Amino acid sequence: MTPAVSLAGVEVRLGGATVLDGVDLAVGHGEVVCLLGPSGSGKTTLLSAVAGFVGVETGTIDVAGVRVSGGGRYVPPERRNVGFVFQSYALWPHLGALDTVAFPLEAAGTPRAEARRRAATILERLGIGDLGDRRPAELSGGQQQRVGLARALASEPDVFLLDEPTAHLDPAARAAAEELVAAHRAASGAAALVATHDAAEALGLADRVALLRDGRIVQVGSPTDVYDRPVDAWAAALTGPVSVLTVDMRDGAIVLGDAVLPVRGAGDGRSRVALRPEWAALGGPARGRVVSLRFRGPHTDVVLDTPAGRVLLRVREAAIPAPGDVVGWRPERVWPLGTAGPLPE
Amino acid sequence: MTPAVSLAGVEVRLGGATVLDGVDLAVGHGEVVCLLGPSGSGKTTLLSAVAGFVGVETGTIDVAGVRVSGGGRYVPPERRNVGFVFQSYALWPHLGALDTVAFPLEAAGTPRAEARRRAATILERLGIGDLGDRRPAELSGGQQQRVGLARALASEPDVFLLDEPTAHLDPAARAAAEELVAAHRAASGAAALVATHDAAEALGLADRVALLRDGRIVQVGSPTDVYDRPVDAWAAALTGPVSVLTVDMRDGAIVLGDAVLPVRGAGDGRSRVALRPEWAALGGPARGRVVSLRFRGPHTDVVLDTPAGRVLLRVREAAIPAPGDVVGWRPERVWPLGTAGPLPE
Amino acid sequence: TAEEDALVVYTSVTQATVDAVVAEFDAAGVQVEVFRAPTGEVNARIAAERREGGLRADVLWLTDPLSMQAYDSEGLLRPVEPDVSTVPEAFRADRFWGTRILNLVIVAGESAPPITTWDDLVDAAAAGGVAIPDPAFAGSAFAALGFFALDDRYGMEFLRRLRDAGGTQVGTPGDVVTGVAEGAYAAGITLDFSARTAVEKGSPLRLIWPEPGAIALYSPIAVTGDHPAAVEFVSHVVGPEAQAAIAATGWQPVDPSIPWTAGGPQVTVAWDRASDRQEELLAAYRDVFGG
Amino acid sequence: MVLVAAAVGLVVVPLVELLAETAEAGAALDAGTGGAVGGSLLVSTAATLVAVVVGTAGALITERGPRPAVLRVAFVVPLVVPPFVSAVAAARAFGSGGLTDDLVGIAVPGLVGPVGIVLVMAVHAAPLVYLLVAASLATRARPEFEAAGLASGASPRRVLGRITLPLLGPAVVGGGALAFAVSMNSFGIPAVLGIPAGFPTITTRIYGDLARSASDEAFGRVLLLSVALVGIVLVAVVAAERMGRRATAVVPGAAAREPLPRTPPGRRGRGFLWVYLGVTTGVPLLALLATALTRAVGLAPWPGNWTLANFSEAWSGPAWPAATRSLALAALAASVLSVFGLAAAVGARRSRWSGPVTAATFAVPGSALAVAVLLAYGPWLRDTLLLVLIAYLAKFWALAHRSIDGSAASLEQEAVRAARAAGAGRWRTLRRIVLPSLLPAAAAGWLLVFLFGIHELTMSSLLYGPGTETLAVHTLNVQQLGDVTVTSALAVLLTVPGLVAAVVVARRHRRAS
Ligand SMILES: Nc1ncnc2c1ncn2[C@@H]1O[C@H](COP(=O)(O)OP(=O)(O)OP(=O)(O)O)[C@@H](O)[C@H]1O
Ligand SMILES: Nc1ncnc2c1ncn2[C@@H]1O[C@H](COP(=O)(O)OP(=O)(O)OP(=O)(O)O)[C@@H](O)[C@H]1O
Ligand SMILES: [Mg+2]
Ligand SMILES: [Mg+2]
Repeated sequence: MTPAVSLAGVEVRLGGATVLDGVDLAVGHGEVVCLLGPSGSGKTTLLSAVAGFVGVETGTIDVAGVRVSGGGRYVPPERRNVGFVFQSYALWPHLGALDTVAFPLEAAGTPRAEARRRAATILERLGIGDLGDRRPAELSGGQQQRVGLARALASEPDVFLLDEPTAHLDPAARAAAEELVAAHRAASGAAALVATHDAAEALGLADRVALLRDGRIVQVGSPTDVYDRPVDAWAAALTGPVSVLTVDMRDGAIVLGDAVLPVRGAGDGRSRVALRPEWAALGGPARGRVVSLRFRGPHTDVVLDTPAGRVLLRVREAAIPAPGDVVGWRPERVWPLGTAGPLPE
Repeated sequence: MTPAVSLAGVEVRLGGATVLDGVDLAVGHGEVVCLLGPSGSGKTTLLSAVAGFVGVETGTIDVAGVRVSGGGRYVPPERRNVGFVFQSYALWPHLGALDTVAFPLEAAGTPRAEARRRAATILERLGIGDLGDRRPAELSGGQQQRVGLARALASEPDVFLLDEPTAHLDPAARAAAEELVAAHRAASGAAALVATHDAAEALGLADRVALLRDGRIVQVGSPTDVYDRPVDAWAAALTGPVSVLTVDMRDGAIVLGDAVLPVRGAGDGRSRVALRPEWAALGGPARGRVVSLRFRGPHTDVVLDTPAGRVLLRVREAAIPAPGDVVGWRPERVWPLGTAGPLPE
Repeated sequence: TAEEDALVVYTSVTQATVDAVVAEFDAAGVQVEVFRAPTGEVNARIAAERREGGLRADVLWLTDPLSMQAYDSEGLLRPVEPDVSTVPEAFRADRFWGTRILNLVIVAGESAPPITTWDDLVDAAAAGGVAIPDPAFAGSAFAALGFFALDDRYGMEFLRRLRDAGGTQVGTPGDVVTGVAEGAYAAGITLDFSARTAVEKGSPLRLIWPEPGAIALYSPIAVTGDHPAAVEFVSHVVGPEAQAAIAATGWQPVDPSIPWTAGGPQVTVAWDRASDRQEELLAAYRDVFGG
Repeated sequence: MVLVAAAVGLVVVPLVELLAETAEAGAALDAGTGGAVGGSLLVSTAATLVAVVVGTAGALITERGPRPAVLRVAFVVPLVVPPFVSAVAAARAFGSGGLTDDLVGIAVPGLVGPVGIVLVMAVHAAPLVYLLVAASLATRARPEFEAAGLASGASPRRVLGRITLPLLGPAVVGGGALAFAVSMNSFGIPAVLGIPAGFPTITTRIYGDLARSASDEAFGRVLLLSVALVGIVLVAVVAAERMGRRATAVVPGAAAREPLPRTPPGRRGRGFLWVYLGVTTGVPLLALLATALTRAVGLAPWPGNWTLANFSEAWSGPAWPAATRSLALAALAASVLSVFGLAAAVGARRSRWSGPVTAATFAVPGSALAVAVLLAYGPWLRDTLLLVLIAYLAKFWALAHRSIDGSAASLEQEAVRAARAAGAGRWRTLRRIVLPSLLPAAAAGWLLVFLFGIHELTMSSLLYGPGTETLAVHTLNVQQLGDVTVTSALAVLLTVPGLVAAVVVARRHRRAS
């Protein structure tokens, strides 16, 4: 079966700079792929290229098996059947929410009354059913974002292109939005390509995650893949909280000062390793001094200064030390970082 | 000492609707207060009222002890010495990043060269030092947001008014931004009022958190206050992941099926209680069926169906059950919900 | 088609006059198609049509002889022989003939000193200004320049004296009447038709027929196409019915036998000389009045 | 595609004819014509500067204040008064021996002469700048940009200079270009205020050459002067384009939802504006009305001398069918050109040539343009209304194009993208998304073309044929009789459709914004 979207060797230049550089990516039918990358890495540009808002320099883009960009072809956005949620909403200033959401339906030939009825249902489900008459200028940021999302849902696309669709949504609204997209995908088999900078969101939402860095894809894999086995320190930091330590390992054990601790994932020799906060715990033979604490609700982030480097731990409320305390800790698992990419600032 | 900002009985109407309704709030010198509220609750409006972009219907606003709105007085925004980060950035389309950030400095009388030099430093620290020539249309969303933040920092205000300042920032950029604001506040004693819908951010950043609901403040308190002791179910859900269960309690223990479990916080009689995910663990005498799993990186969210209601637990990678499994669990702590406010959808 | 059969007349003569004259001719059974516009537009249209493949007009009926003179020297006018016996010698040329007479006269406001001759204008100018229509703007106004400049009794010197005393140039003869009526000028040079209309409506003005005479110029008509009725039309315009119609619309008919309350003596302009020296005269005039 | 065809048909063909004929006529500029070119350049440049300042200030004061609709209409009124009427009224009101001279002994020095020409021209050109800037204010200078400036501690004045005005740049520059072209083309004003002072301009020179003499040489000079006009205006427009392009910046993303600052708009500014409008528009209009109501010129405008006879005389004969034709033509031209303007705005690429191209024919004096159109299309369309329509379209394209272009430059690219992504084709996007956002600008453009259309005299009086007489033919008939009371009555009548259109447009504008 042909993938819903596939990019091959896509290069995009904007204002003289290469913003996407040889991107290969395929999204299967019904699949959710999250584009995870820091600000400025090219997420929006990639989605724009798929939608047809920007042309490609080299490479090709196929949607549902049809060449839409590249190789001398260019299919305009309105014939790609995509549903786009814009990072900046791109709502029409003169149209009320209901008219906005009804717009794609009408464009597809649905009679006006029916289009508005269906638009009302979508707005209702997103919790803004009573704001149908409001123009964007009369809506809050999150309400605008939901109208933008509703518009994309209404167009019943084959592919959702969602650019940070929940950045301005509170958890409840976000859950409602995610649910609605999921329901639509379940019903129609639509694929989704979601840009986000929020690792937790990407890992929770995606079937696969693609890590984007300066316009190149550095890793693609399942959420656990990219979280547990990042290709380098940069990828490790992007996908979640992590400490990168330089340690000596010996026969599956790590040497930390006097202590030799058997640890899952450890190899041999001196190496940089990634340590997720949940891969270690307070209490143990290794020593560290508490540098800072940050209350996060369900847990508190504790940063320790250790001979191997700074270590981030997550501690539940029961036993929180104070800054300056010297405490014991132990790693339970590490991931050796083969290639030594730079850490993101 | 007079507070940096104080609002008393502030009511604001927009387009005929009451958007803020009797808001009382004070921000001390050097204090960070987070306004936490769902989309549409009035966060932006509250900040706008403090900045002077909207007038107040009744009530008064004082900044640094000076009456700026209400009681027949209106001090225009440019004389309130606030630094505003707009939710929609509000960057000037015709100015490059450097000129934008230098603008408030020049307005304050700094010579042009010096202003641009200092602007460059701020951009540098936010990780966009090389984008000084770019106009907003040539910047990514997160880059624009950082320029907006830099502009507010440059104006060296007495009060920061930050409207979802990090919604489009990846964790690294967000950390840099938070650090910079903190550094400035440490140096100048400036206060900050930060609007956000992200509970984790609010709890980690704020000295105090104010919960906003439909234009009213429902609770103000320290992060642990609002997290551990929410005034009602709505506040509990707003401040973080929570399960609300209806349970029978007896002498500090909870009755769950056959099991009677002593639990911190439990009282007497039948009642609704809040249960944070970290207040319970897998393994234990209580029974539940796994409904759904969601990988979140450092942990996996597990939802159990139990006779008392749905329970959300956070599980580390070691022992993750599969959907459909019947598992044991135990609550360790609960918070009885006195007033039974509605749950947010 | 019927349209091709029509006799095409290009004219800058006032609408009421044209309508009256054509109405009389319609009786002869030939369809007449009139294009009427101010002189400038008529000239532009003629220029365009000549470049586009030929003038469509069969008859040209203009306000003053100046443009006609140019068309004649460019060979546009047909050497035909209509019945023009009623047209006095002074108001005709070989290939075009006068149809009505325009008189440049003096119009004076209530405050003006007594005026009887053209020379008195100098005193009037000193008393409260005199308005002169711009000769660059209309052939009729050019007639005044032509007359004064070429007549030994006046010469350019007369215009210079007029300016020094307070003479001012304005746009058209109509503007002169307006300016004098409103008191901006004590007197001015204008067409008898304009002055008479204003006086009849009640404007505080006097129409003065100066010594040695009003400067008379004529509206010429000529044949420029080969429509069989063209010559007949010219004869008609100078014939008794049309001449009476012209008189009825307020203009002096060229045929002296048609009843017309003449205002007094007339002087004429040597049009051939004036036309030849047009640019030179205008340049000399600009030296005096600017523009 | 259609636009390119239109550009060829309406601009290139006539211009080529014009140039070919000019080359053939082979006339040369003499000293006199040189002086005329200098005179035109001088007064037009000065008038443009004044108009840009007045129009921009007027737009800022009007649009940011309460109830803008009334002021909006008032500001457009100078366009419904024929220029020569304003010139005459200005001379009578403020000249030496005029109203203020008689009453308080104050006369504007040099009113008859370059100073007066500049002032009256500026009054007539200011509405062009005003309309463009006002339309652009709605789309480009969004309130939150100013809020951000104020919150940065900048004074309102600084925000105006550094934020608002630069954002309005393209509209200001575009309005300036139009103002310049209109001033260069103005005939009525220098005819009234220039001739008595012996001040030459290109247009009065052209008129004289055509009206007095029919020689080939004079006609050649007319063509040459016309080409000179086109050249000068094109240089100005291209320069303006470059400035405008530099100032153009796409307004990025995020639909604004920052509330409006409640800063009360300057009451003093509005006061000034009313005085300005009273002096420049109220006085001429009153003078016009007084003259039209008076039995004969020169009588005091007391009730004893009042009559309606002038009106019935002005509206005699075939005035009604002519007026119907003119209104229809003007409305049709305005609609077609508005569509052209909108089409250019949504075109895939906004082209560099559209500005200068449309300006080129706007610069050609009516008589020369009519000749060119007649040369180009006469063989097929001679004596039809279509020929007049073509001339209107060619002449007034710039008015619609500029009006819409100024706002389109800021049309949010993302708004269009969003529509396309929602499955809407070009046409639907144009109709549902682009058109409504550009409506204020399109309405302004429509109004301009309509007003210029109903007041156009030269072209339609030169191109009409049997059964296609327009109001212009009638107007010129009336004018030729030279009776100022009747002419004034007609001018009063002619302001009516313009005023109605202006009121309608101002109301629509309010609803759209
Ligand atoms: N001009 C207006 N007319 C009517 N209602 C308005 C107007 N502007 C805002 N509102 C309403 O006021 C409420 C508060 O808006 P506000 O922007 O302050 O919310 P917010 O808390 O910032 O939300 P978000 O997180 O989505 O940005 C919203 O429900 C919004 O719909
Ligand atoms: N018109 C332009 N000219 C030059 N560079 C541009 C232009 N538009 C975007 N860029 C650059 O391209 C890069 C990718 O931009 P893009 O918007 O795709 O980033 P993003 O990953 O979506 O970031 P964010 O999370 O901040 O939205 C950025 O570095 C940006 O500065
Ligand atoms: Mg982006
Ligand atoms: Mg908000």
